[in-house]
Amino acid sequence: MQLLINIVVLASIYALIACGYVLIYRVSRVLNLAHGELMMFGAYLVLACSSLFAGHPVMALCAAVILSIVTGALVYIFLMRKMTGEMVLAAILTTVALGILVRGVVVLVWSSQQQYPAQALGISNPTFTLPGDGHISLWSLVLVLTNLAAYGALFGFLRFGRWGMRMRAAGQNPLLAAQRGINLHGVYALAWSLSTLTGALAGILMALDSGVTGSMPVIALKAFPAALVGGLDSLGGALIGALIVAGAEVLLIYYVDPLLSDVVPFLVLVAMLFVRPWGLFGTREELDRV
Amino acid sequence: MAELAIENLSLRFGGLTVLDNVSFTVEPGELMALIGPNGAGKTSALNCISGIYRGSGAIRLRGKDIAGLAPHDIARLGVARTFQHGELFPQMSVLENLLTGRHARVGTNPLAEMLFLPSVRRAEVAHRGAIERIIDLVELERFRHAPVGALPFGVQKLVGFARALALEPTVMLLDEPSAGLNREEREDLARFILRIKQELKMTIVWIEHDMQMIADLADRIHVLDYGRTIADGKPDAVLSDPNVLVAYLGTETVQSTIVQATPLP
Amino acid sequence: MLKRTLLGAIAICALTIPASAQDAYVVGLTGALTGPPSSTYAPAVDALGLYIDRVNAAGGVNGKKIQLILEDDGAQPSKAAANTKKLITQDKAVLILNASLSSTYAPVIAETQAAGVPLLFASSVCPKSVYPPAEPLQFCTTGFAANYDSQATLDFIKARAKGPVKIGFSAMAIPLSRGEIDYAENLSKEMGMTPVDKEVIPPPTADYTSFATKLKDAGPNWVYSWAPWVTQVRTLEALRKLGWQDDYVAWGHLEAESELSRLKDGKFFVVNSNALFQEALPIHKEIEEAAKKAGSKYPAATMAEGWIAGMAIEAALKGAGWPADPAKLKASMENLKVDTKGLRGGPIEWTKDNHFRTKLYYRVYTWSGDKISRVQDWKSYDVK
Amino acid sequence: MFRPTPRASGYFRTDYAQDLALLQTRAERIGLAALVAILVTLPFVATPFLLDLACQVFLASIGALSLMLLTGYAGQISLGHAGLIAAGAFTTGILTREIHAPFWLTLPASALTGVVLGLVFGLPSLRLRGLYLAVSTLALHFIVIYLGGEYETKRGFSTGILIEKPSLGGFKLTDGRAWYFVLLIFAAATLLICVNLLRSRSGRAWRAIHARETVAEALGISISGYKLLAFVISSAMTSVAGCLFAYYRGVVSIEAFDLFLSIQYVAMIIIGGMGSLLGALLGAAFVTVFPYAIEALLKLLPNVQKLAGDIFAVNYASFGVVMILFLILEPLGLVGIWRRLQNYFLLWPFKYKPLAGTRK
Repeated sequence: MQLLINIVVLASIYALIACGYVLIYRVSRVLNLAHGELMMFGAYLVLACSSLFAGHPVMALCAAVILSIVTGALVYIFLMRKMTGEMVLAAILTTVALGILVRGVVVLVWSSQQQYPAQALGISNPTFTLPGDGHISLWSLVLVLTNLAAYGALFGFLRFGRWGMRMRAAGQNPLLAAQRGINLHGVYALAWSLSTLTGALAGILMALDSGVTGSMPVIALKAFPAALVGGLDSLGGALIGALIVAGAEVLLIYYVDPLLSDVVPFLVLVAMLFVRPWGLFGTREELDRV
Repeated sequence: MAELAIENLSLRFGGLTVLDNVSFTVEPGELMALIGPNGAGKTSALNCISGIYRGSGAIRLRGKDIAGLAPHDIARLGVARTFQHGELFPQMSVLENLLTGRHARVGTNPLAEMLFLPSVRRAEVAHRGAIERIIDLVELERFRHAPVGALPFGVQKLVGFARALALEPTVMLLDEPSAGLNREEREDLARFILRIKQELKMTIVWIEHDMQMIADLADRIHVLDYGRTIADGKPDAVLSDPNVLVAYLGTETVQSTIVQATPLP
Repeated sequence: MLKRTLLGAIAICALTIPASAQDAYVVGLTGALTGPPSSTYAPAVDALGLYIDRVNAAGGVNGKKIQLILEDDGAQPSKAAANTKKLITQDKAVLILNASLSSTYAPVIAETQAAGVPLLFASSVCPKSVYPPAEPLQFCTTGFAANYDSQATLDFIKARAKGPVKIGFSAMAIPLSRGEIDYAENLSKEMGMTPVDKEVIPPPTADYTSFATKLKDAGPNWVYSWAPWVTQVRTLEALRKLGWQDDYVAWGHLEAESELSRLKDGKFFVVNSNALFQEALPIHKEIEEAAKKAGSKYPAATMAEGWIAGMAIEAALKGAGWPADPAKLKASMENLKVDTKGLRGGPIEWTKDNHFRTKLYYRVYTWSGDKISRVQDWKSYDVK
Repeated sequence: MFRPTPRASGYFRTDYAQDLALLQTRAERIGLAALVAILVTLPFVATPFLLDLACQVFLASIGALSLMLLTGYAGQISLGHAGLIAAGAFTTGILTREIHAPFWLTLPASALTGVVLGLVFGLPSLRLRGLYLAVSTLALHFIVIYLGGEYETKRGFSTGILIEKPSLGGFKLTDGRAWYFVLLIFAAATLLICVNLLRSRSGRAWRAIHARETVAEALGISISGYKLLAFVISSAMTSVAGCLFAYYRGVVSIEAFDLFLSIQYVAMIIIGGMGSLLGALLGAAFVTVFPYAIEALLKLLPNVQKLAGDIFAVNYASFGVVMILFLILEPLGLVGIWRRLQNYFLLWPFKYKPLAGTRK
C-alpha cells in the first residue's frame, strides 16, 4: 500500500513538472530546460510573499502563484520572443542560460541554505493514515489532487477553450495559424505562463512538504524522462510516462538498489528512444522530403 | 542489356498509392524524359531508384537488382542525381560541394586524414583536378570559392548538376533541373546535358516540365499520372497521345493549343 | 589563431592584481561559500572572518594584523586547485585553509604540498591524513571526523538502548558519506547490533518517502545517518511521516540547533562535538554579540566551528612569531594547544604526529518538552 | 576554417597543392611565428596563477575542439561531454591506482575508452536527431558518473583518486611551465588534427550530413558510418583531455564532472561561434577566463570580503546573462565579432565587401 502511495506521489510530482515541458514543446517545439529553475523560483516566491503577507498564508500562496504566471509571461516576452524563428538548438540553449541565470539570482537573494516556506507561512504538514497502513502527508495529498486538477483543467482547456484551440492550432502549423488571424505571440506567452504555473505549483507544494534548496531543479531533470517516454507533445503521455518512471524508480529502490534510482529513469529513456523515439503517445516526426 | 530497368515498382504511403506497377527501361547512353502532372509520382520514382524510398518491385542496374540497398551504396554503383530544389550545402563553397559529390570516388581513410599524410595530399590534388574539369564543363569558374548559399538560384541549380557529375556516374537522375531558370540559363543547361550525353555517354533519366526542351532533347518519354504509366515512346508520338493531353489539361477541348505548342521535329 | 594573443593580453590586463603588501599575516582560504553544499561551510567561514576581525581590532597577533583572503570554490575541485595556487603564489599566503567538500581535498593537498605551505581543514571534515601518524603539513580543527563519529554514536546507542538493537543506516550517495556508513555498519556488527538496512540516497531526490519506506519495512528500532544535513533530516522527516516512531541519531552539523527546535522531536538525537548555544556559556554570548554587531546573515548558533578555527589560527600565528613563513608556522602548529573555552569538551592539542587532536569529546542533544536538552555529557575518546 | 582573406590584388597560385596549404601569405606566416613566439615566452613572464589559467584554457580547448567537431560540423548534439571527460580521467585514475600504469599507457587507454564510448553512444544517433539525441547523450553522463562513484566508494577513495604526476623519459612533470608546454602541444595537435580532418573527405562528409542528411546519403556518404566516426573521434579526443586533466590536477573525483561542465562546453562552442574551430578556441578561452575576470572585477569594488560569499552566485548569474546576450545579439559568436572587426579594417574606408563570396 505504502509503495502504491509512494508511486502515486512521485508520479504526481513528475507529471506536474512534465506537463510544463509538454505545454511549451507542443506549442513551440522548444524544450524548456529552465523549467526546473522556474519551478524552484516559484517555491522561493512563496518565501518572499510569506514575509510580504505575514500572517496571511492563503494570500501569500495566491500571490506567489500569480507572480509565477507573470514570470512565465515575462520570460517569453523579454527572452524567448527574440528566439522565435531561430534554430531550435539556439532556443533550447537560451533556456539553459536562463536556468543558469535564475540559479545565480536565487542564491544571491535567498542564499543556498535549506529553507522552509511552510514554517515561514506558519502552516503545518500533518500526516494522514489511509486504509492498508499507508501514510501520506497533507501537502503530498494536495500535490496529488492539484496534479489531477491541473491535468483535468488543461485537457478541458485545450479541447474546448477558445485559447486552447488556438494553442493546438499554433502547435500544429504556426504559419497557417498566423494566417488565420491567431496571435502567435499571445499563444506562446500563454503557453509559457501555463507551463511556469504548473511548474511553480509543483515547486511550491514540494517546498511546503519538505523545504527548498538550490538543488531543486535537478528534480525537474528527472521528470524530463517522464515527458519523453510519454511523448513530448502529448499531455496524456506525460501522465502515463510519469507513472512508468515513478513506478520503475520506487520499485527499484525497494527491491533492488536505491543507488540505481539516479540512473534508471535515463536507462528507461534510452530504451524508449531506441524502440519508439517519439514516445508512447507522441506524434512521429515526418520524413525528409527532397 | 538495359542500363537501368524498373520492374513493377509500387510505393505506398499509408493508404496513398504513389506508384502503381511502374515499369520502364533505359538503354545505355539514352536520355529518357520522365514527365507527368504534379503529384504523378515522378520524384518518388527517382527516390526509389536512388534508395531514399523503399518500394516493392525490382530496380536493376546493368542487370543487378539494387532495390533495398542503402542510398549511399547505390550512389557508389554510379547512380547520381540532382534535386528539385538544388539541396546544396549552403555554407560550403562550390569547390567543397563538388568535392563532397565526389565522396564515393575518394578513397582516403580518416586516420591518414588526421595527419594529412602525403597520400591524402596527393589524392586531394588529384580530385581537385577532376573537379576543375567539371567546373570547366559547366562553366562555373567564376564561382569556385564562393559559398553556395550566396549564389543566384540559377547558378545553384548548375552547381547541383555539377555536384552530381562529380560522382562520375554512369546513370544521372535529373529532377527538374530547369525549374526556376531563365531562358538563357535553360539553353546553357540543355547544352550541358547534351554534352554529357555525347561526350561522357551517360544514361540520363530526366524529370521535366518544359515540353519544348523535352521535345528537342529527349530520346524517349515516359509519362506517369497518379502513379501509373500512361504512355511511353518517342517524343512526337507521346506528346500527341490523347491520354497524355487529358492528363495534363483535364479536357480534350484545349488539345489543339498543345499540339500547336509542341513543335514537331 | 592569432586571436589567442589578444586574449592573452586581455587576460593579463584583467588578472594581474598587484600582490598585497606584506605587512600582515596572510592566510588564504578556499571554501564552498556558495553552491549546493555551502550551508555547512559558509557560516563557519563567516564566523572565522568575524573572529579575525576581532583579533585585528584588538591589535592583531604579535603586533601584526591578519589578512584573511577568501576564495570561493563552489565545491568544485578545479576551482579549489586554482584558488590554492593563486593564494600561495600570488598572495603569498603562509597558511591555507580548506572549508569545502571532500572532493576538493586532493587538489588542495597537492598544491600545498608542492609549495610546502601548511594546510588547515577548518569546518570541512577531517581527512584520515591528519590522524596519527599525520602528514607533516595537514592539520584539522573541524568537529566532525570519520570513524570516531560513528564510534561515539554507536556507543551512545548501545548505552541508551534497553534491548537488542536493530539498526538502519542512511547515507548520501557521495563517497565520503557512503564510506563512513559502511564503516558504521561493520562496527555495529562487532558491537553486537543487527544492521537491518542501509539506504544510500542520491543527492537530488524529489521524495525521500520511497527510501524511508524501505528503511521502515526493514524494522529497525534505531536509525543512524552520517551525511550532509539535508539527507539526515529529510530521511527522518520521511520516516516520521510514515509513522515510524523509534530513535534516530544523526551528526550535529551547524544547522542542528535551529533544526532541533524546528522539528521538536524527542526521539531525534544529534551527536555533536561542539557545545550548542543552548548552554549559554560566556563564549557563546561573545559570539552572539560579535555576530550581531557585524550584522551577519547567519544565526550565531552556526558559528562555533569557524570561531574554533579562528582560535587555532591565532594561536598558531602567535607561536610562529613575525615575520612568519610556512616553515615556522608548521613548527608552531606541530606543538600547539588551543583552549576552546568550553566550545568543545577540551582543548585542541596537536603534536608532531597527531594533527587532529589527542582527545575527542562528544555530547548528545535532543529536544525534550519545550527546549533542547543534553542527554549525554562530554564523553572523551583517545586518538591513537 | 581559416581561409585567408585576399591580400592586395588576390590569390596567385600555380598548382592545386598550393591551394591546400594552411598558410598562404607571408603575413600569415609572420603572424603564426609571432603567435608561437608569444606562446613560448608567456610562461617565462606570467605568474604561476596565470600559467595555471593558460593550462586550463588549453585543456578546455581540446574539449571544445572535439565538441565543435561533433556538434558544430557533424551536427550531432551532445550533452554528455562531461561524462566523456570523466571517462578519460577515470580510466587514467583506475589504471594508475590498480596497475601503476605509466603515462604512455594511460593516454592511449583513455583514448580507447573514448573510442568505445563514442561507438556505444553514437549508436542512438543513427536513429535519433537533435533534441532526442541530446537526451540520450545525457544518459551517458549519468552512467559514467554512476560507475565512477561506485569505483571510488568500493575502493575507499572517498576524497578522490590521487594520481602521481607522470614522467616522460625520466623527467617528472611537476613544474607548471613544463605542463604549460605539454598542454600547449596537445592543444595544438588537436587543432591540427581537426583542421586536417575538416579539409579532407571526412570533414566534407560531416558538413554535408549536418546540412542535409538525406541528400548527403544520396551522394554516396554512409550516414551511419560518418556519424559514428564523428562520435568516435570526438570522444577519443575528449577522453584524452580527461586523461590530461587527471594528471594535471593530480586527482580524479566524480564531483569534478557535473552536468554544468557539459553545459559549459556547449556554451564554449556557442559563445565562440558554431561551425568554426577558431570559435572553439575563443569560446574555450572566454568561458575559462570569464569567472576569474568577474571575480577580479568584483574585487575592485569596496568592501570585498563581505561579498566573497556572493562571488560564485554573481559568476553564475552573469554567465547566464552573457550566454543569453550572445544567443540573442550575436548568434555567430566571438568569431562573428572577430570577422566583423577584421572586415572593418580590411575594407576601410569602405563599408561593404565588393564581391560577396571571395572568402569563406
